[in-house]
Amino acid sequence: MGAETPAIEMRNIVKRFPGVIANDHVTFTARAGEVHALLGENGAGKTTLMNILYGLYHPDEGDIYVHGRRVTIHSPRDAIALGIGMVHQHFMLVHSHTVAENAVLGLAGTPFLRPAQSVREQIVALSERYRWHINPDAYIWQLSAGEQQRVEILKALLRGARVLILDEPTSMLTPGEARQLFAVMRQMAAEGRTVIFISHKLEEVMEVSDRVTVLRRGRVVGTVATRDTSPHELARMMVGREVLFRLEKKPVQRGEVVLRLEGVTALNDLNLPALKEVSLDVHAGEIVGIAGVAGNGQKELVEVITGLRPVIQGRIFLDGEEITNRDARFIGKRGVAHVPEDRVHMGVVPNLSVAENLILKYYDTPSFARGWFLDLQAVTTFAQQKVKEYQIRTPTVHTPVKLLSGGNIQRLILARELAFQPRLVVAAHPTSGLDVGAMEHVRQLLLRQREEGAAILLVSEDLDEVLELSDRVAVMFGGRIVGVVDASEADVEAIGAMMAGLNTTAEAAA
Amino acid sequence: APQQTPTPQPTPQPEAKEKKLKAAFIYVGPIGDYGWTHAHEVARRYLEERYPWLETTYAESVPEGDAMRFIDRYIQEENADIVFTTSFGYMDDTIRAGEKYPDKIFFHCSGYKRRQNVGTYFAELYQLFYLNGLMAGALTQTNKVGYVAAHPIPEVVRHINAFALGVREVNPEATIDVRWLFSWFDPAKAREAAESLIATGVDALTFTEDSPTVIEVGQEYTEKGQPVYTFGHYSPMQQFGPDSVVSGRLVRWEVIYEDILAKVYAGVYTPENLADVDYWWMLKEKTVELGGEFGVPINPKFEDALKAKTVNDPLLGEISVYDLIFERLKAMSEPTVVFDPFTGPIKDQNGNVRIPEGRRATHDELWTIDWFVEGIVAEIPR
Amino acid sequence: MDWQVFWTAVLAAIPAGTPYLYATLGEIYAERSGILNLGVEGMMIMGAVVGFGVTLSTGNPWLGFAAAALAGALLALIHAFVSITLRANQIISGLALTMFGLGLSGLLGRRYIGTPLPVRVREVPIPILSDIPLVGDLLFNHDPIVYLSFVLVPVLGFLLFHTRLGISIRSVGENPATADAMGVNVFRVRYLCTVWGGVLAGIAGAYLSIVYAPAWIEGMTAGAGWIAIALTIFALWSPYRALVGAYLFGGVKVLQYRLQPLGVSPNLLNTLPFVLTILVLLMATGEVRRRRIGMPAALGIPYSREER
Amino acid sequence: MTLPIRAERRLVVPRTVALTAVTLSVLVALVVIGIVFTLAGIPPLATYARMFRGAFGSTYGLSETLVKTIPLLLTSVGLAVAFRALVWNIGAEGQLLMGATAATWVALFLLPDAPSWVLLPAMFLAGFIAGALWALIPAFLKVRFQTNEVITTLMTVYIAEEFVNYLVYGPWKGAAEWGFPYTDRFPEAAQLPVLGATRIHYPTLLLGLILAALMYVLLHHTKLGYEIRVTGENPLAARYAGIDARRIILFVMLISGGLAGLAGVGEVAGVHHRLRYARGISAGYGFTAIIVAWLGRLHPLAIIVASFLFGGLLVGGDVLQVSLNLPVATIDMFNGVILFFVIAAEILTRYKISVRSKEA
Ligand SMILES: Nc1ncnc2c1ncn2[C@@H]1O[C@H](COP(=O)(O)OP(=O)(O)OP(=O)(O)O)[C@@H](O)[C@H]1O
Ligand SMILES: Nc1ncnc2c1ncn2[C@@H]1O[C@H](COP(=O)(O)OP(=O)(O)OP(=O)(O)O)[C@@H](O)[C@H]1O
Ligand SMILES: [Mg+2]
Ligand SMILES: [Mg+2]
Repeated sequence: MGAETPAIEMRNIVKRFPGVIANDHVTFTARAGEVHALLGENGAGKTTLMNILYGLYHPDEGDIYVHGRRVTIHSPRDAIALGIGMVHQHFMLVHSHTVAENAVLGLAGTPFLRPAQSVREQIVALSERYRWHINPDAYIWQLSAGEQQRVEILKALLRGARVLILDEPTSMLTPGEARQLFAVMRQMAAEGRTVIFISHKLEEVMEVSDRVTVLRRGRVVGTVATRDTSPHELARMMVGREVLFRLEKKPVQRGEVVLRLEGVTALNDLNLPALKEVSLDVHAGEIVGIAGVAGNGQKELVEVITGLRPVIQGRIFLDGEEITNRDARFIGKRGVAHVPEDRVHMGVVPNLSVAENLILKYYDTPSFARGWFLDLQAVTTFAQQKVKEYQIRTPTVHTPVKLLSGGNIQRLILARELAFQPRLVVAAHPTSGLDVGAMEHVRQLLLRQREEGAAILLVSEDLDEVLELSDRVAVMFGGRIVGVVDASEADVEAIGAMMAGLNTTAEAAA
Repeated sequence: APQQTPTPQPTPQPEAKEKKLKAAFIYVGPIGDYGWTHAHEVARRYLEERYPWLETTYAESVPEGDAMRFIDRYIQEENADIVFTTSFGYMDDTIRAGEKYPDKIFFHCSGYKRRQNVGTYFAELYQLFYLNGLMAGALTQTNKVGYVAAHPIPEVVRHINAFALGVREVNPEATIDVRWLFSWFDPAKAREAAESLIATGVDALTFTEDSPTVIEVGQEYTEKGQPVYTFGHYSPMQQFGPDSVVSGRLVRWEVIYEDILAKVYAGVYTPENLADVDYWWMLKEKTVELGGEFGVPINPKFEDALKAKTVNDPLLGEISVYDLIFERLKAMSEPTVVFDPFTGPIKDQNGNVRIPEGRRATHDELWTIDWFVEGIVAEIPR
Repeated sequence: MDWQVFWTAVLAAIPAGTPYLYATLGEIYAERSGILNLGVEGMMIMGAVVGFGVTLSTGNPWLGFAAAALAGALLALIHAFVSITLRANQIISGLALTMFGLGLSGLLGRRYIGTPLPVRVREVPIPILSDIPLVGDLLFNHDPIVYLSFVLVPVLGFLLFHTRLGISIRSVGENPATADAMGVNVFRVRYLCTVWGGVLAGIAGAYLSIVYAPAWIEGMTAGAGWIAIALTIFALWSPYRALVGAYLFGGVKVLQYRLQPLGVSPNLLNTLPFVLTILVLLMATGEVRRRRIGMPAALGIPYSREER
Repeated sequence: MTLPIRAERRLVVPRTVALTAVTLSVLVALVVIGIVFTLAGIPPLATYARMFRGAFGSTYGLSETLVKTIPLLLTSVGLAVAFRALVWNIGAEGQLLMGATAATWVALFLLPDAPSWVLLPAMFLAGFIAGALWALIPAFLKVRFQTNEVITTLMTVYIAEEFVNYLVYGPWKGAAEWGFPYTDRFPEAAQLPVLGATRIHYPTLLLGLILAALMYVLLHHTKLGYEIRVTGENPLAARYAGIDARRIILFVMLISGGLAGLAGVGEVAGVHHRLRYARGISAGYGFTAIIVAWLGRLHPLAIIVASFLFGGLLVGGDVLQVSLNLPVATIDMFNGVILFFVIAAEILTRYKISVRSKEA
């Protein structure tokens, strides 16, 4: 008992989703006063495990103990009562409410009338303690991502969280902001709380955690003390074999300019400037990687090029032809392939068949259409050929796409996008959530396109991937391209600094 | 002109035969509407009791465009021998049904088209409207009288005119204002229309609408200390406004139905001889009755006021309105009708004489009347 | 139109708008929690028939109102079950509710047609206050149900914007996943609001049959429920603005007969509320405005924890 | 407390399961209504039997069922196209009325003396255009201002009703109609031929069947249909594929409005032969069609069957009215209950229900 009793103990947790076992007999222990990292590749089941602890999901099997007592957590309400707080990867904030209103949402013990008033002081006090500046009356939609995250942590603290789960808290932060967060995490651990920190970034884990539990494909690989391990060992545990194999990247002659952006400015969904006078060239036969912390304009960049977002200033050219503010169809027709970031929600129509999804971009081309009609025979033939070529695992070409696994959906999208020799491939996070095999396949496909003379714009959060695949790397920060460097001579430190908005010197290579 | 009613012969009282007669009634409103349809339904139920050889059935709330469908169903599926269609809007469909089923008998209420197997019938109320007008004219203190009207059709125009003639006979100062509902049955609208009339100063109200709403409104205002005099329509409505209802119009459709059915059963009416059968029955035939309740021609609460008010009648001399009402009632109820409200000279709203001195309006004139008499300050929508 | 006519129209607009007000307040609560209930018409008409029937048999209109509220709540419960628990399409479920209510009320009300109520709900002038010129008639000379609505509007407004429950309700309508993660029972809040919407719709219907008509007439709501749904948008989901909207629409209704002598077509005048609603909808839509004005972001979207 | 029942999400619903579910749900609905009937003192089985016989048991009943099928079929097939694109056109009732109005205008005022072969097609054309234009108003508002079409289409129903009422009470009131709210009768040439002694205006029925087939082809065999389905299933993917959702919205509203307009033409030219006040022209076909479309699972061919069955239900409703003297509204209750069970069943088919063995 006493100090020995872990704050959290999860035993033999099993959670199944249609077609996947997200957690397969996972056992996980976290102590009071430690920062415990939960490490794993995309889709390893980290979030699922924590959602179970937080009562959002119900485990199919397994037991949970909190401070040694067996508990059943039906809902977040139960979790909160047990002193468990969670900051989700996607913030759980009501945008139309103020900070204070968000803070009191579901908070027990606040007065029924004017509850927001009652927490304003506490918010101010906590902000001071962790050196944040948060106005309790600000609306969430007015706050930056970093500030929103603080509101999330604040919410958990207000609920008296002794155990705080942070799901990939740094993905939206600049390195500087991340460092501040780590300080706060350490401070909280020192206060005797348990901080569970989900990440797949090894350096962060090494920097901030006391112990690490590694998950792979729904199973626990092991739990180790941070000081007894190395990034290399963690990586091996994560992926299941030695990593850092080098891809076969043939040298390719850089061709003419395919994509040219001239001073492009665009707004984000909140009508705030998200791209500011971005200029960039991508040549035939080269891969230009975009590095940057999420939310610095990458998404908008991809969307203006593919015709999904209006440009309010500046011009975009494809093979010398202006495509500024042309629609997605026009641009697609001119040979721009787009591997979207949100593949299930944008890349496919889940209820339509594999065949129907494979022609999403070409249904109106002479290959598949006769006048107003679709040539269903041609569609089927095409689909069968692609399924074979790209090894898409599906029962038939008439199976709804929603039955395919994530990796197969990505294969389908690539099969479609690369089908008709694109001039330009815009690939957003093409390997996220994929297992190693699929990841390799995707990378090879991109390299093959490069060899065939396509221009490729690769957006990825994974800096290693960017460095490995790209010929040149452009770094985005605050809606601008703050530097373009040659990948072969890239200095990771310098790129990191640019991503944080600290250094903007490497402009020359553009 | 159509033959005026086969009254002379007494209603035959046939003996029960083997075969039953099956009569179907098609109603335009719900049977509980408290007005038109309700009144027909009361008669139907009475007859069902009255004649052992009679079997009846009905369909309520039949849209006017759908009559044919229901007639078809009654004839083909329910084996009806005679169909009564009780709304003006069913007229064309009834005639067409007559052509389609030449060996069946049809009677259409309130229309004017007939054929050898389609007769027409109507219980006319204008005499009572006139009598109610006399009362309203005598009682109004604001000299503003209102009428909540359903549809701008000749029947309603005739009733408004008769009411206005009564009002102006005892109170030449008074004006009559009208609000059109464009609906036979819509209590909420009736309330709003009544209140809008009261807002302009009206303190005596009558109506053509199938609910007691106008009376409810009158009663409410009266209770609040602002007396509003109202008149029941078609059904006994005094209970809805004991302090407001002065009198009203009651109808006994069973009088007509009894006569028709007995004659059909006795073989007097056949599918060949109805082309001239048109019932146009009023006080004389005891088809209609004055009062807000059967047997109470005038609410006793208002007797004194009506007795107190006197007018000078060219024939009867100085006479209380109360007595005048009963004189007129008697004159209109006698076997030979000696008085008719639509007796000239009658001027229209523009002061033109439409019915010259001494002449009574003819049946056809009344059937098609499309102008307002003097004293009415509203327009007939065109 | 002279002053007197105008003023009585203003006064008449209040009772005429009261059923709209109740139904709209209810729908505002349902929609604020993210549940679009197109069954208002059905709940109202059931309130009307049940309220009438109970008043008739007990002689007590307040029992009638209570029963009407219950009837509305029960109908709303069906919608809640289908759209919250089964997560079915709310548009279709609401339509089904309206049809069901219209049909069942017709069946239940068969024997009430044409029956007068033994009691009346009358104005209760508030002593002294009701004698104040103009204001007295406007505010202090109404029936109890109208007074109750005067109280309900600020109470429901305050409840929605300044209380724990209100914050929960609005959160559930904006972002149920967040509310859920914060320990708010999304299902309970949605059930509560939907059923509360039914309660108010039931009362709205009963007001028509017990106070306004007072009579049972088949289909007597005649589209009032749909107007309430329009008014909910007109009011931009605010109880305070619902008051303005309801009386405005009530006013249009009573004006119909006051303008008739001027030769204004009543039919064309009748379209006014609907045209007005579309215009307001136009003004209310638009992404930026949405954030500030309050169309619940999750309106009509079923919530499920584990589904993606 | 947890029930020992396990519900597992299904990813595909086999067609047989779907069909069984719809059938079962209609049966359960009948049981529920039967209970209501029993409580109301009406014998349910005998009533159903009479309704069934009334609707399908005689030539007359069948013919009336077909008369009702016509407007339901036309309207619901159009709605299915809109719903497939996730455009919630709730305003078919109004579009139907506008179609009827336009046809009346052609028949009485534009071409009153034209021969039948000119007049009838002209009426159908005008009806289609009027219904489509009327639907395009909310469609335009949705495209241009992102207004919620559920509300706007609904509002246009009421506006259309009042407009029709305005016409028949006002400027179009028939000269020979004694002030009653309907127009004059159409000339003979403007009246659709009927089948024998029935009221089946077969040209409209044929039109409905042809259009249902056409809509099937449209949805499943054409580019446009593909675009409609992509837009409806995943608007984001449609945007990604460069499908102009605005064009799709306008198109499906045009089609659904136009088809409802055709139904309106059928009603005035085939049944009424004049324009009447709104509720006299359509007793809610536009709303019933929503259920029919849903019951037919938005599949044009299944909708043919669904509208025939619903036509039968409406005619069975006549039996309630004529033989049992039940209020007409009772049929609305049928509609409502059936719809509830159909949507509930649809949800339940997404789960595989099994009894869970006791937990260890
Ligand atoms: N609600 C859900 N429905 C169906 N499948 C799900 C659901 N949530 C997660 N999964 C699946 O469960 C698996 C584990 O997902 P989880 O989100 O736990 O991964 P993760 O380790 O957090 O990954 P990431 O690093 O990408 O966040 C994945 O295959 C995912 O697709
Ligand atoms: N409900 C289902 N019915 C039929 N097949 C299914 C169902 N769910 C999944 N599958 C199939 O089962 C296989 C395994 O799915 P899963 O998502 O686990 O794949 P995976 O191993 O993660 O693959 P990938 O590496 O491509 O992501 C897939 O081929 C998928 O198509
Ligand atoms: Mg995760
Ligand atoms: Mg996978």
